[in-house]
Amino acid sequence: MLEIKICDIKLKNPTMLAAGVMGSTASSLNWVYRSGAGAVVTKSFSSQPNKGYNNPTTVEVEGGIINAIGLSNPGVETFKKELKRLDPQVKVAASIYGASPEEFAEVASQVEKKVNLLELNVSCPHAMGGCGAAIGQDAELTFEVVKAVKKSVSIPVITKLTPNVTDLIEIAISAADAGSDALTLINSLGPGLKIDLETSRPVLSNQIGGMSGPAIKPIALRCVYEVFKAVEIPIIGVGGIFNYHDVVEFLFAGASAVQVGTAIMHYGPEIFNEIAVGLEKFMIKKGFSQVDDMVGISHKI
Amino acid sequence: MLEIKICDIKLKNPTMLAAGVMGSTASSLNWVYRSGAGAVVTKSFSSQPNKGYNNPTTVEVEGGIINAIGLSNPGVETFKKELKRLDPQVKVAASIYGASPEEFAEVASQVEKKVNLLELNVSCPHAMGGCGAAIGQDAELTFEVVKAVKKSVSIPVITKLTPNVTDLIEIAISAADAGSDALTLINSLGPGLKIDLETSRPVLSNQIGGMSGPAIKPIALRCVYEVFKAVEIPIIGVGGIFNYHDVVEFLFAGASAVQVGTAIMHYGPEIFNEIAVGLEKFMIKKGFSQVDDMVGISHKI
Amino acid sequence: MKHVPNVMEIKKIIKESESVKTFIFDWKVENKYDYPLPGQFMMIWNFEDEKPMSISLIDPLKEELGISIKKIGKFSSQVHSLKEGDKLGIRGPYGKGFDLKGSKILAVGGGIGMAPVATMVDHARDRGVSVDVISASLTSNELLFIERMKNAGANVLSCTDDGTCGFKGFATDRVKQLLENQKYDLIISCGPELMMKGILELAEEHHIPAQFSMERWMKCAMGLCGQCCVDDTGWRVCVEGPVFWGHEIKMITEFGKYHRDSSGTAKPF
Amino acid sequence: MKHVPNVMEIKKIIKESESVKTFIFDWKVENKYDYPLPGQFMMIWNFEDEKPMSISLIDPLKEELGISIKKIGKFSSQVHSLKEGDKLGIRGPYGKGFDLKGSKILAVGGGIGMAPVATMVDHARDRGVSVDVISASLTSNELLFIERMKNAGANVLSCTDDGTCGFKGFATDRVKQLLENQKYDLIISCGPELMMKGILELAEEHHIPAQFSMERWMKCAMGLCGQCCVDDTGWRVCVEGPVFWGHEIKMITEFGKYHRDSSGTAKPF
Repeated sequence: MLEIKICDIKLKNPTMLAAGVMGSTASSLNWVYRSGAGAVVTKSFSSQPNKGYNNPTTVEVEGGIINAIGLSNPGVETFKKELKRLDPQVKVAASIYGASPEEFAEVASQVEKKVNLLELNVSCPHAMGGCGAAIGQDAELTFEVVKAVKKSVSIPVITKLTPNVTDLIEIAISAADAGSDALTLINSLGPGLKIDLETSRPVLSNQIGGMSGPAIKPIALRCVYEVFKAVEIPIIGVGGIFNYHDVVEFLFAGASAVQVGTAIMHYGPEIFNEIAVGLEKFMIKKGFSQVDDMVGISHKI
Repeated sequence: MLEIKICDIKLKNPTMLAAGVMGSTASSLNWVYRSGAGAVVTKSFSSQPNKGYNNPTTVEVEGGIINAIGLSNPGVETFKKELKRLDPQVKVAASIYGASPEEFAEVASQVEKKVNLLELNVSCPHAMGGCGAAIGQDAELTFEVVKAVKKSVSIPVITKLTPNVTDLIEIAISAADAGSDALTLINSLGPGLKIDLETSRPVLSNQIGGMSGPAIKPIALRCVYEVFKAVEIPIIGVGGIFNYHDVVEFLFAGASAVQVGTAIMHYGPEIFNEIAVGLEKFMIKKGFSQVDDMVGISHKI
Repeated sequence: MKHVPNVMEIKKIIKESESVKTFIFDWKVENKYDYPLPGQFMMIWNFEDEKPMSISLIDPLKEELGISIKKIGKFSSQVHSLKEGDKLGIRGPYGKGFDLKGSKILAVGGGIGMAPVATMVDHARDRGVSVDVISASLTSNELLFIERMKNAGANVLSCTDDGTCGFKGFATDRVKQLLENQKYDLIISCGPELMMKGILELAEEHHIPAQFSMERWMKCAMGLCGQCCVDDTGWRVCVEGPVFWGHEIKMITEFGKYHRDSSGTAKPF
Repeated sequence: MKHVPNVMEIKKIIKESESVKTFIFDWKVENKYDYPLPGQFMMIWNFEDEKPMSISLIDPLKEELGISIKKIGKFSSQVHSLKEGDKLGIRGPYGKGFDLKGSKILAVGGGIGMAPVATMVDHARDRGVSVDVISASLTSNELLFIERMKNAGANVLSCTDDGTCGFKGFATDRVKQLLENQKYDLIISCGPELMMKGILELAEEHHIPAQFSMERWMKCAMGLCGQCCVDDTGWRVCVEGPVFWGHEIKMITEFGKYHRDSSGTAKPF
């Protein structure tokens, strides 16, 4: 009942682990998958190892957390070894980033054979050196990156966008036009800032960090709702999903699948199983026979 | 100890009522002022009466509310009568909006004599017909509006900006260059969406609405922090302020004064007095003798 | 979350008069202190608009809540067209309700203003308080809740403008007549503001404390938007009201004079 | 909010050895169930970086909490330069602590690994549990908490690699010797992973349940970032750990073999 297809990949349910959460090792990805996720997305990696920012990299705020981990990763060479250790049944998307279309394409082609999907992180709100949102806030750059990756690989490509732009629709259309097979909406919000009152210092070493958690849900939902009207490709909704109610809201708004991240802080990986059970109960109660029947129905009223 | 000057206007303390909250009538503005606000900002009005959107216009979300009231107001002619009924001691900013620089200038000059300050609402995230954020998301249009108003009035002009842009700094500089005497940061975030699961309908009649409340504080704070580095004019911070701790955070980040809105839903107008008392205690404890000494000190570390 | 419409099936619809229907909902509340109070109101969403409506029935035993709506315009006509099992969004309760004081009260409801008054009559009678209630309307087939209030043990005095049932004339005239012979600890009232203004004057004349339930255009209903603020106090009818004591009403200078429309423009009664 | 550094004055600094200082903070907790447990850790922010540190002292009577830090690098050197009255940010407690089972335990700490072990020794002795504790270090002037644990009534057995105090040799050798004559209900241990690996083998050989406190690079410490996840289970040391039972440790294939740096690259021990 919960099975879906996203970009022709079959998933046992529409929940996915969001990039950047517990996604650094095959071991943790395997665990999350066994805990009920329909698919997992790796932590973003690129061509070279990156140690990220100094701590503090995460701090709690009202309604969620802000973080600036700084895209820490061991580089594609090492990450390939992790990917080899994934259980064969795990459906996995590699989240990759880079400073140029060429770097994106190069990293993509290196891992293509080892994953089911690629997710392009053009939207990290606190990345250094032209990576991250510097790309995803520019429709043309986004187009170039997607285009380059699509040329270099044959597996489906998902583009993850930032909400921190004046015109999200323009960028979503641009990614779709470049051949992106799906969109993930949204990367973390803001960014935000938290100041310690005793010292008057920003708590994060990077000062500002992307916001995630329940409070960003209304905004993520609006992004999905509006982009759904503008593009034909499927949308994966992410932002503040903590339970199956939230999942239903995203499906109704137009998401074909969802990702869960910050909720793991509260409930652990078992959240995926809880959501799947809740969603199935909801569908039975409301008479939905497949997830697809729920997608975008808020637009049909 | 709490007295400040903003654009040469003396306020008894750095708290102001935010636009759009309890600001439709002289009676409610008088009450809020008597409850301890250093100044009050009217609900936004323009040249013509506007009944706004149908209900529901407001709905609660995790970490705050989303609203799309739709700039309802009785028009400047009627509002002038309200302004006449303000207690003489009330420090007041008129929040005005319009569809063109000319309309802004016209409304501004009509109320100039009756208020201490003007706040230009170029940033309502759910306004109809080219009003609101359509202006504030464009640096040139913002420049034109501020310029036109500055030409037509001699009282200080504050520009209230939207955070829902790719590059807030550019727009802030543009407003400053056009002669804005101060900036108010931020208008409501998003916008956001809330869907009812029983009917799959968006709850707000306008579907989407601007988010306010505690959850937007980190983002408002980051806006203040970054704009403080880019402009010389004072900043009035607003977004999720619920207590004096929040006020201190905004002051440290670079705000010279603050506005309070959604907290009134929880604490009523008396919140202003509570904040003022808390702030004074904090200053005594930490050895600050005036509010100005706290402004922007997070940048000096 | 409190300020989110709860979309529920209409459990039962009762035709109360030619123009008034009561819509009953299941209303389970875990904590009895969360129960609505007479005089509080709900925001009713019919998926086209959302309006404040007084609670007209509170039944903690059956766990039911009722809202009575008079057919007067687009919104109420749409709601009147609904059948049992159809859905409405409902959020609340909101505002400050009636405050039951004393052992003998006079309750006065005019037209659909009977909704909160009847709720308060039930509430007072449950607590053994003696209640005289004046149910006033234009004509007999618009009289509301007569049997229900009689069954509750209240002394029900009908009053119609055209004399088709009970006292002929205005509710104020009936109150005036009553106060000549009767003593009350408290008067509570809801109805047209001009009616309530008259009752306030009589209550003052006889030195009887009184409470009045006001109605103003609502948007957020959570004390933020300022739509329902009244002159000269600035009070929010949705938070400081809708029920005010007589001495508070005296400070509400617009009472009985004008109210504001959706744009905030004052309109005389 | 839990996951926000609480910037506090250092109340007291105790020099424990040549390279270790303990930093004491006032620690008021309203609810006794919110009190930290031995084996839990705190994130310490020195305004340049933030690192996980085991709790080395829990004093609910004086309402004090202690963190012991060994001077080994940039972060710890900066913290060692601080004076009483200076400030540090502190958030936590985090993770799963030791689980006190049985009436006679053997506690084994190596180097700065004595921090959580000493906390657990206090905890066990408070509850009347018999404790033999091995405090191991390279040399005598690096031995930690000897007097404190003696005062708590533990049977303290020193052990130095160079034999300058107590048993000469590794902690594992000392444990081996002990287990030949003594029965224990439980072994708890913290120290270098190779040491703990040896102790786990001995514990298995003698069929004694054992718990071990692991250390991994931490970033968020709230179970999100995945930095501290271990192979092959994927467990987060900050949530599922840092204390694991022996049977859990057996599933942690990287235990005693490698750990990951800030970029996530595996580094052998």
